[in-house]
Amino acid sequence: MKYVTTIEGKEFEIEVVDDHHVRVGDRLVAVDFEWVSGQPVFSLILDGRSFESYVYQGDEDWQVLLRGHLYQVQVEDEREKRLKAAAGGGVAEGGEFHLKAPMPGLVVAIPVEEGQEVKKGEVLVILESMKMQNELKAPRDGKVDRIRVKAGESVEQKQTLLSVQ
Amino acid sequence: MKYVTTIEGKEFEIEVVDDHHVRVGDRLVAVDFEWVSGQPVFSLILDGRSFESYVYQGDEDWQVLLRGHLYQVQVEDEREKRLKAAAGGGVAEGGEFHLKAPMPGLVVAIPVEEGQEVKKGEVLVILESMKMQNELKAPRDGKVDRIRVKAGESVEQKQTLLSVQ
Amino acid sequence: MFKKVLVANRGEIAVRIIRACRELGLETVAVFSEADRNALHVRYADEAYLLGPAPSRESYLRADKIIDIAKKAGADAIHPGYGFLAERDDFAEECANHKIAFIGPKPSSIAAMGDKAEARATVIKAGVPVVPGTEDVGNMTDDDLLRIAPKIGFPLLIKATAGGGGKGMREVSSLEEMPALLESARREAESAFGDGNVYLEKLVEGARHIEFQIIADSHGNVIHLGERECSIQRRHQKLVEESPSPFLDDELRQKMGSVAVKAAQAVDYINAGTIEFLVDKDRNFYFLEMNTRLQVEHPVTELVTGIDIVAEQLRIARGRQLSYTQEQVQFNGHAIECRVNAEDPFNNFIPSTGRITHSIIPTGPGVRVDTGVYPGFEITPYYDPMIAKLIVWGETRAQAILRMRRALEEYKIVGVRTNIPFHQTLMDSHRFMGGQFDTRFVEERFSMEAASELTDKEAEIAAILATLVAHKQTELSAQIVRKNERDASNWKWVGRWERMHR
Amino acid sequence: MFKKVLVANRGEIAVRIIRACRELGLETVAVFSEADRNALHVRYADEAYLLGPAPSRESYLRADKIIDIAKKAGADAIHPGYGFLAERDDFAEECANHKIAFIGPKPSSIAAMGDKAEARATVIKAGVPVVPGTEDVGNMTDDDLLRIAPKIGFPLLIKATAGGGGKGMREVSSLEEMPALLESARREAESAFGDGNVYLEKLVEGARHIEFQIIADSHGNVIHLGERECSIQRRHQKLVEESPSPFLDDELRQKMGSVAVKAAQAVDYINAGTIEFLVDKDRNFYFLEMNTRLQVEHPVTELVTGIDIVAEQLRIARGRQLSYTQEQVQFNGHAIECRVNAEDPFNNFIPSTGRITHSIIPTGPGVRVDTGVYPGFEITPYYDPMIAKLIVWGETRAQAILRMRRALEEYKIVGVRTNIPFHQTLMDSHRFMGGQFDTRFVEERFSMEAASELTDKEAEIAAILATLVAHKQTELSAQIVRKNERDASNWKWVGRWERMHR
Repeated sequence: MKYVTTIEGKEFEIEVVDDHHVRVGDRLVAVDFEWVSGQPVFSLILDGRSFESYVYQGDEDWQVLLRGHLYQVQVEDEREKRLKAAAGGGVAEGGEFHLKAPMPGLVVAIPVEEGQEVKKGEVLVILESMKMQNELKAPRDGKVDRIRVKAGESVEQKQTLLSVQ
Repeated sequence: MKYVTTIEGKEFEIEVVDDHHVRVGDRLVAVDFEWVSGQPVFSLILDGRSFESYVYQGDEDWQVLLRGHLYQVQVEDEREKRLKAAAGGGVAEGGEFHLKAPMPGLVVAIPVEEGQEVKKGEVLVILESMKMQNELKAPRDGKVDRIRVKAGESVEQKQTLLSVQ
Repeated sequence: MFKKVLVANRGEIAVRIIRACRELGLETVAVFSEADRNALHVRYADEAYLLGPAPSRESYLRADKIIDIAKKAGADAIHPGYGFLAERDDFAEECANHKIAFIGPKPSSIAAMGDKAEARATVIKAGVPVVPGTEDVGNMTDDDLLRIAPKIGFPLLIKATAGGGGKGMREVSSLEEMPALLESARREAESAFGDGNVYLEKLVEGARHIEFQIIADSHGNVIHLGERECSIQRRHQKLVEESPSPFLDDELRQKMGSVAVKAAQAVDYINAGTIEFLVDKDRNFYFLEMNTRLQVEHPVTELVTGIDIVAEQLRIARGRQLSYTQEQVQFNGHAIECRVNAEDPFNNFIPSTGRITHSIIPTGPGVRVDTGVYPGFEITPYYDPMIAKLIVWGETRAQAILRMRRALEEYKIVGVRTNIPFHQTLMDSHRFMGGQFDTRFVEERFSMEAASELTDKEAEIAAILATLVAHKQTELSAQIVRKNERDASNWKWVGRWERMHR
Repeated sequence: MFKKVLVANRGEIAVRIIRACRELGLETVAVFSEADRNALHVRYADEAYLLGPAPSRESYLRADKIIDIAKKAGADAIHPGYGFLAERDDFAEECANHKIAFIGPKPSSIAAMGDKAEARATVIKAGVPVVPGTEDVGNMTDDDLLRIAPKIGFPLLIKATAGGGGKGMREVSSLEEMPALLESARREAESAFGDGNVYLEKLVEGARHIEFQIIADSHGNVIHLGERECSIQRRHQKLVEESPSPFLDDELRQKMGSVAVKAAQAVDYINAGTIEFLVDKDRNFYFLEMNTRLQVEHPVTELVTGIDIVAEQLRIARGRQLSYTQEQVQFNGHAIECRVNAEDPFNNFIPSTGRITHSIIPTGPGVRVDTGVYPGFEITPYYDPMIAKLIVWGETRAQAILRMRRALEEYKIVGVRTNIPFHQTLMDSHRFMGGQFDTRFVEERFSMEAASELTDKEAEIAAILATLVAHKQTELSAQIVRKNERDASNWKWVGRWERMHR
């Protein structure tokens, strides 16, 4: 199976040849890949070099934590990639973004209003948890659509706090 | 539910009153009992005292490892106990005992013969594993019934080596 | 001479204290909230009693219940740890009223140092230099503070008078933003300490946070155990501490040490305490505050001096003399502590909660881990996000850093995100290695992204890893659908995958 | 000056060596058998290469393959650890032939000490006292040995000339039983070392096993790092080691230390090694053998001297001078090591295999754990049953024992049975506490049962525990049958129960 794997704009063509070989570009590489203790921890021996990594599945990508560095990685098989290219790409960019509480806590403040334009990185909600106040920021530019909570409210983990269009 | 629980001949009458109380004899005791991490490790707070223990289920009894001491414990509910008493008791004593390999290994020697009378503690089989020779002993007096392996043979874990009547 | 110690705390510090008691042959009593029934401190203590629901106010801050439990259990001493009731003079007083030994200083010393404004006034009298700020005032209103602020000058700090651990602290760069910051500081202080009082202090720029550990017995002996460098902070929370400080020389160490002893003596101090200083880039030092309790970062001092500070606390509280004179205190090698927090360093350090499903703790020579968590334990949002302290010792600072790197790489915690990658990035940073940092370093001149700069080699490894996992997932999803046709070579993987996705 | 070290071993000692290399900035290469793909040493090394199938003969004993891998990976040094190829002079020689630094002594020193008969002859010449036995002979037949045995006198010991770790050792109390014991000793020696040669030695009764750690550089410096008391043994396998020995005083220590140095010098020794002595009840001491390699129990010496022996081995092999003179070696406090074996102390110490499903490692001040296992790792029957070493330090022996007790109680390993309860019983035994033991103590005067004597209180707790578990099981089995009617208060238990019984 052939994949196109992307890290911060850099593309790798990777073919999984068999259980012990991958082809990166036109280079054949010996791999010995193990899943440790049924956890999202993986051990990879690649041409003799030993690596260990956490690999988490995100909504649209994979997060690879390797030697203290976190990589956001998109993996598409060739067919997917072709389909997407035909559709014109950029589809994922649009649509609404729902800000969800990353943990249970108390909403301390909501420094934005419905209809307000916000920039990427702007604080949307201040949430108190573990005795610390945490600023939840906008992941991209947009307009605040609907605010679903009020300051002073307790919220559950993953509860939607507001939406950005 | 009432139980009769026996440790080395000593009997305890224990009634599980509710989730947080047991009655030992006629003494009501507060218990807070937790199963740790889904493992056979248990935390018990009993009238404020905190204990931690491994509890393993054996074939006919429970093994409780508490502060470095191992207790073989029989737990019978009252009904079972009465039935057994009616049947005359001692039933479990008879029957055949099957000596099973406690680990994979190599049979080094079998110092007994079929038909031979053996005493409790007598060596029945010498098994090599982890580079050590391990003596497997008779758990009670009896007569060697059938020997199923030969010296020099490799055996799997739990494979029956011989039987004692 | 007490025989049974109630530990009025939770987490790693409760475990630390229980261990010290056990090693001295003292019996231990744990207290716990409903969220902590399965916590290690409950499992390791000889006795354990429920305090109440998870929130601190209903459990670990319930002084009345804790004293009741001590009496019921026959505990004749209480160790408060840090945080919660550790710096509440009324609690120490109440212990005394019930003839329970409080393992810490006298109530009067706690009160004198606990009110940060009073503390400043006291040490000024003893000739100890302090940072300019609001002096001689306890309960100032917002109006008072807004009036005084321009006289101190901006930038300045709002600090909780009952403070500690950076809680209720805010940095103010102008008068305009000050009212909002006063409000949030008071709210946080109220929630953390039950006291919303605050005061102001000039912000010393380019400052290092360096503190001295002191111990004092009831026979008038006071000594210091050297300094801890604590400038690696984020939002006024310490993240890394080390001893000795790469910034001090012997002369300054001796000078600051004797000032620290003087500050402790000014409040008639007994037991273990810490004098915090700010040191500016010209090596002027200012008294910041005294923490009248055991400090989170006490292990770095233990590793370089060989002195067990908690055991010493227990001995002092039993009326013994200090086991060491100032001359007997020898400093050997270098120690570093990394605080492991359940928070995501790649996502604005947001706290992470959940059940720890797997963990591998680094071990071996020169490595110590103090923790209260284990696989199967649930990290709840009710308490501090610090779940472990990783402390290493090396003959030199360079060796300690190398050892810390290997220990961080070995440390695996699955189920919550942790700040271990932050520590890894820090230990690789040239400025940290060179000792070139101040208290603003992490926030202003450090970045996870900058350090994550893609090396082509590593990016390729990451790409291959993600591809292999994604490929395996596709294969396995297909196999799970047609369960009966499992490829023998994949059965192990399928099983694991299914377990993971249950 | 080498830069990349291949570690020709597995388990905790491979991990220990990899850590030392990493802390010195050296690259590491692991080798592994098919059973060890997921072992920690493979995960922690920079590089890792498969050797072959699980049995040692096809993997860790394959000197040829290991040298090939070293060359392929560009490793310019090999550390052999202990066991496997550590005391094979032909392997050390082969490394030299390939210009690979062997981290250990010269082949000639290994050969001289490796053949136990030759070793005896050599040290006798240097004036070192030895236990009476078969002298000056290498390849004796059974007939020879049976002829000589009565001259030495019974009881005596059969020992493997290539020996170590008690393998191939048998105690003989009469001539009649000797032929059978010779056969089994030769078989075990052949299987462990690939060499079935044996020799005889008089059995010193009431003896203690006390050994001295020595280190020597290539510049002619030889020093000793004090003794280790290793008399707590079972079937000639050490179980507990400590330093210092409660049996030695300074005078005897100095005397034995200088004899140890002399014995090392007699074979022109370089690198770390251990001189084992028997000490009889009248404090006469006899050279037993020299282990020309790193010893399992080296950490107790590290904790009392502060010297990192593995780092020192690496420095010596790089041609450096020793970091310490004899005068600079200071002994501080007391250290004890318990070997944690996967074996059942309640069932004749039979090895236990299986997957470790859960583990909590004791941590905190003064505790070190060296291990190669973790939750999820499978203990196979192919290798030594030792899965971890728990080492503690205390200011005094009494404090070290108290700390060991708390660490043993904290240590949880689920999935295999371990001998931790043996160590707990030992640490509680009055004879051990009093230092009253010899090498026969465990087998002749110690019993798990005697120590398990029922205290009424504990038996009652055990009874309640078993009853609660049994009760829960009955309740849950019923609930699992009618899955849809689960009582909400029990759902958590049911889930766990089901997971456990999958």
